[in-house]
Amino acid sequence: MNVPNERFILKVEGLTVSFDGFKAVDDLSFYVEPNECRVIIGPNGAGKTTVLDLICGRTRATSGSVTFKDKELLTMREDQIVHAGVGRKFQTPSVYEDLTVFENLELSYPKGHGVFGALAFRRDDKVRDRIQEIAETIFLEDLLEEKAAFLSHGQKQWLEIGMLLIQDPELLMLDEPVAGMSVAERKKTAELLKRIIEDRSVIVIEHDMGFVADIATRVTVLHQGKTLSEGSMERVQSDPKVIEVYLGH
Amino acid sequence: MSEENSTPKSNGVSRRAVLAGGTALTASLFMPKGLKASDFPTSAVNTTGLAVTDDTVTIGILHSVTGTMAISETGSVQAEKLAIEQINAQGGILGRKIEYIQEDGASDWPTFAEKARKLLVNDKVASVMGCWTSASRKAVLPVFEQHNGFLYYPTFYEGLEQSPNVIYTGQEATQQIIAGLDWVNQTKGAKSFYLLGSDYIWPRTSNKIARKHIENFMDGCEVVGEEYYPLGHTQFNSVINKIRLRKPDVIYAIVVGGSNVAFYKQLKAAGIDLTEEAPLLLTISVTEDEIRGIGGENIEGAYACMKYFQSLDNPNNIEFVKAFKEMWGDDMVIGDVTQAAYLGPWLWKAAVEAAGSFDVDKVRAASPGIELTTAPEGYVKVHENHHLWSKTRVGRAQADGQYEVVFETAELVEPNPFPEGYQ
Amino acid sequence: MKSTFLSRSELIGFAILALIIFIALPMALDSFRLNLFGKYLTYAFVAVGLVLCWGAGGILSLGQGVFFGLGGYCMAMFLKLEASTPENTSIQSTPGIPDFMDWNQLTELPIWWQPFHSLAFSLFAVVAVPVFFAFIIGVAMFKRRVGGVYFAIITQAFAAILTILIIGQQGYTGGVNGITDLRTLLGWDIRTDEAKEVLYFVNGALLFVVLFIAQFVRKSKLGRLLIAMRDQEDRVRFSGYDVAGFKIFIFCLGAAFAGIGGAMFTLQVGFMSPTLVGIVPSIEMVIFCAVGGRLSILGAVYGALLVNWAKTSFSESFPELWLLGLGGLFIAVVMLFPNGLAGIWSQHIEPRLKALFAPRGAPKSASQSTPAE
Amino acid sequence: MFADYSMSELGAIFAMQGFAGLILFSVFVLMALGLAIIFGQMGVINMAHGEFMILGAYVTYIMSNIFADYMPALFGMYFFVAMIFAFLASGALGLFVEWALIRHLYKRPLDTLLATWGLSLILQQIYRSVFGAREVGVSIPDWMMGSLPLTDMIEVPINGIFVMILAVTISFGVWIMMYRSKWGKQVRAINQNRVMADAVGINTAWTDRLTFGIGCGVAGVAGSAFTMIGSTGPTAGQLYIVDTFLVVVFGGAGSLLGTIASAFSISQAQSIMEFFLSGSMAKVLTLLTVVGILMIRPQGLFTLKLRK
Repeated sequence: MNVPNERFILKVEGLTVSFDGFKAVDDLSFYVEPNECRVIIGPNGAGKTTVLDLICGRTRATSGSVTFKDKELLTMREDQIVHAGVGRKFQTPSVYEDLTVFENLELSYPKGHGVFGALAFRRDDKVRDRIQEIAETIFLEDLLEEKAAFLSHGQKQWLEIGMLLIQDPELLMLDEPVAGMSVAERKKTAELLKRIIEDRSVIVIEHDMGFVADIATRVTVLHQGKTLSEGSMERVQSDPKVIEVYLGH
Repeated sequence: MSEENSTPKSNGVSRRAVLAGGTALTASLFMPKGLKASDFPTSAVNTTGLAVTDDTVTIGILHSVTGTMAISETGSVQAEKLAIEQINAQGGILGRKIEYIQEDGASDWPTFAEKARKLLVNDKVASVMGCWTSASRKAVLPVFEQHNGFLYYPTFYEGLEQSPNVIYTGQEATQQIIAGLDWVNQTKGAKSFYLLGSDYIWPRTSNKIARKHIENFMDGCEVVGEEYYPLGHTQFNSVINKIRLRKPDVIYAIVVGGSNVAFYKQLKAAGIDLTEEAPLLLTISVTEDEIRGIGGENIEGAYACMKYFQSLDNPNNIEFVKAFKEMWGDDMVIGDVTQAAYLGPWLWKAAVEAAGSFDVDKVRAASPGIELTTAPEGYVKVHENHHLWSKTRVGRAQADGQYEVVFETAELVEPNPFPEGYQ
Repeated sequence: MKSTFLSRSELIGFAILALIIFIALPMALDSFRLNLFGKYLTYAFVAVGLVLCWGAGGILSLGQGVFFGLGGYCMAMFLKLEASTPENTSIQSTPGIPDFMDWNQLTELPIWWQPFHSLAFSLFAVVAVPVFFAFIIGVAMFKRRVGGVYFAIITQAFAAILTILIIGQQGYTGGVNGITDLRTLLGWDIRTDEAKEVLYFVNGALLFVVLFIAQFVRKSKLGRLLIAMRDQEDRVRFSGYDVAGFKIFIFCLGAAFAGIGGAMFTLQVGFMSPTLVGIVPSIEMVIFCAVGGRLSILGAVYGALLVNWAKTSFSESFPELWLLGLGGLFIAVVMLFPNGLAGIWSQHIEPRLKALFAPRGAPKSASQSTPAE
Repeated sequence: MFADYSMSELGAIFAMQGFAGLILFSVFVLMALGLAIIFGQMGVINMAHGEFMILGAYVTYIMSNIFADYMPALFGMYFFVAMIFAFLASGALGLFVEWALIRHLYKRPLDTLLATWGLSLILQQIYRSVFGAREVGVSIPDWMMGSLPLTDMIEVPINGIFVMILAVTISFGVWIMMYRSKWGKQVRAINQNRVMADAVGINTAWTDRLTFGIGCGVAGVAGSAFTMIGSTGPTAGQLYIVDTFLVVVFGGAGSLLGTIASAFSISQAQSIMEFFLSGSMAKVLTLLTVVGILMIRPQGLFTLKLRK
């Protein structure tokens, strides 16, 4: 395994979490470089989503360390982690159904995040322009005044991605971004993702191997909370341990 | 107590009041019909715009029909309606039938104040029979004083109040408490007392008076414990253990409401048999009404100190109990407050007739000195301070839910709402 | 855009309410009934706060009576001190202190009563004390992510605790009787009919101030954040917001509204008692809000008026049926009309009205079909 | 305070006080079990829980009258029959309420809270109309009143022992049902994954209804038992709600053991404080302590850490 050095944007070291004795993530370490697209794959229950939860502060780790640009994330609140530059998209699309697309994006706009900031927040031209720009990126420019509840599943996924983009995070974590999409939507999404991962670091959980091969810089295979294999797509695919886990038994 | 104060005053007005009241309970056949309305023109008897017509006069009844206090206040409503019906059967007041407007205080003090305002301002009732808890009385008091209403308040209570707009037909605390304490001390030789109560003003003030009396006026007597539990508390095992620890001669209990039931049941279950009188239990909060909920077998042997028991053996009371049961059913029981509520309409009638007017100011002026020889509890008289002279009695609870009267004061006890030396 | 402070239909809604409160009711009602409606309107303060906390923020507090009571008690303490002049209380063993203290053998005014000699301090306390307690409860609960049913139960426990405390410490609080017999405000007799009328209008005006504040909050980004939090709390958190801070703020705001309502209650009714603090009134205040429509601040006002008016008139004619009616109302609102009166208005009445006026009027009615405020 | 007493007297009193704490514990367990089943399984807080208990108490009252009038010879045993009927009556009402109200509101737990509060008002009024506003006196067989002298000085109330045995029996029964019966397995399956449970053929709707019914039935039995120590009136149920909710919430949702542990700690705390302080202050301090701990540990005493 690589020796950590300062060129990594995210360092995960010895990360462990146990739920009543069951270790969902067990002494996991990996490192992400700037502008890298890391894909995490693994069978169900391998702990993939839990790893993202731990990094973004949704689940508290039992031990270990996660440093993002020299900041220890494990002791920070979720919102502080976001402000540090980490964005997270959930597996099921989570958007605010009672609000319009515009309002969804507006709430994610990185300004007025304090209580009084939110009270004083004004919808100026800068905000509008930025929302318009993001909406175009995520193919929703015609639906800005629609309530999010009326969007299709795929459109909700895009909207959530858009809500992350507007914050312009340095590290973006996506949990199965193309799951449950139609073929056409999936194609569009792949295109979208490729565009947005260009200038930032990304961690993606995905099952679609074609899609993974398309975007991944490196791949980490998780199994029972531990790293089973790590490296380029070709290397991982030819690793006998991986083949056994996926095809064996 | 002074002799001249406990005998009827002999001026004519009072005599007429006595006569009028005297027709209440004996068969109306023998009695002359009431006064004729035509002798008392409305314009003369009602100069302040009350709800008085040529043949009716409207009063208010203000009690809780719903909520936690409904349990206690039902009896008062029934007694007041009985009295009104009997007065009407005799021809009413100044020849006018009494009509009543009943309002529900809903066990909620702001509601009491609201309804009191409604009765006085909108309905212009000539008087109000009502309230039960001190809190409801305190809530309506400013309303009555502001709008010059006249309230007959039936409950035994903590005293420390004397309003020109209220006649207190129940006993104030010293009247009720002192005679009973002296009695257990003198007859039973009790020296040590454990004071217990629900946590609100009446039990606290009453226990304060009890403590002052025990410590300052009863030789060699002491209070060994004083304890309060929130209203509605249902677990008394801890206090029962404390009582065992202190071994008082007397448990002085002022527990009310649902807590009462829990307290006596648990006392019995803990092996403290009240009939053995070791310790003896003296209460001022359990009337026959409460025993129905507690169960006679659970409280048998306890002593209660108040002015009225259903079992009082006098002609007035026998008539009253009979009439009450005829109107409301054979399974009814009558407690102290119910009887006091029954006095309200009669005292008002006597005062109105003495004043010859429904005007509140005149009724108020006529009220002190009004006597009722027909009261179920015996003879009562209104004191200058708007409370009643009355006897205090001690009863011993029987398994059938009635009290056996074991003691009564020889004289009427003077009401003293602001007792010196007890504050 | 909808970000403007009042849309046209909202403006009409506010205007109608103002007409009802300031003109229709005073003209139609005698002084007694007007005072009653004034009392109902004090509950509307709580209901408006609940719309923000519960309807918008998803935080159901079953302890709003605590804040209503604290505000009311702060006001009552001032008025009681003013009523307890040495001349008025000369029959007491210690003249110059409130009567209930004298009955409980207190011989001097407790130190924490002293500042309530000052009206300015008392008015400050009416808002500050409820907010202070709300802040403590809010920080403790929301920072630890207690919400939903747990929060409801714990706030309910607070209502129980405060009630027992007030009743138990009667030497300092007046106990179960409450603080009664309040007479004047800076020498102005608040018991007269004229005073009650003036207080009614003051109350109405304050209610509008509160409504405007509520409207401002709802129309700000904070208002949208509350709705977002109610639906997807995690998403809000991962959009970089400290969710707890917003909940604390809105809970404190609700408490401040309730405190103002409590103070106006004390002024108009003339006393304050623990029966307004406990569990039952706290839950009833929630139903005012639910009947009016938990999403609509104007609906909450109508809800408070309607339920209380029904309570008064029902209990005048059929006292036994009142509980059945109130219970049925709870169930019906929850089961059939979760958005209350406002929901009925925006779903059934408003569209018909629009259909009625559509041929003549503007065709752009679709853009106005957001729920009535 | 204790200077004048011999060691044996003190020992006896402390033993009895310990016993008082155990009785309080049993009372809390009985109050809370039914609610805990419902809350644990469905996340529903049933505000009418107290009224279900009072229904059991009224059933006991009716049975005592029936036995006294028609079968006086068997009066000593009526209580057991009454408890069964109390379970059936409250349980049946529970089934009905689930069908009519609760099932429509599973997605809105706070609304359930309000709807069941409405239900509690209606039930109170019905009790008042049927049984009168006054409390009814339930006569208890003589053998259940009185106390059992363990030593010269230590006496324990028989009804206390009865309540304790009942609490143990019912807790055990509930444990058997939850962890040994098919229904229990289904309940736990639904609790963990409702959609999957549905998919594998568990009748989730019926299981929910049964759960609610059983929870209410247990409340009825508790109410029946409480006629021995408390009052039976239309509004008596309200006396219990705050304590009951706090026991359940403090114990942590979905944990039978938690409910029992929480009942134990709250009852012991209250009982000890009641002995040394005034009753009102003991109550306030107990409530404050519980709320304080809940603020530090909002998930309650016992909760399974689960992946969300």
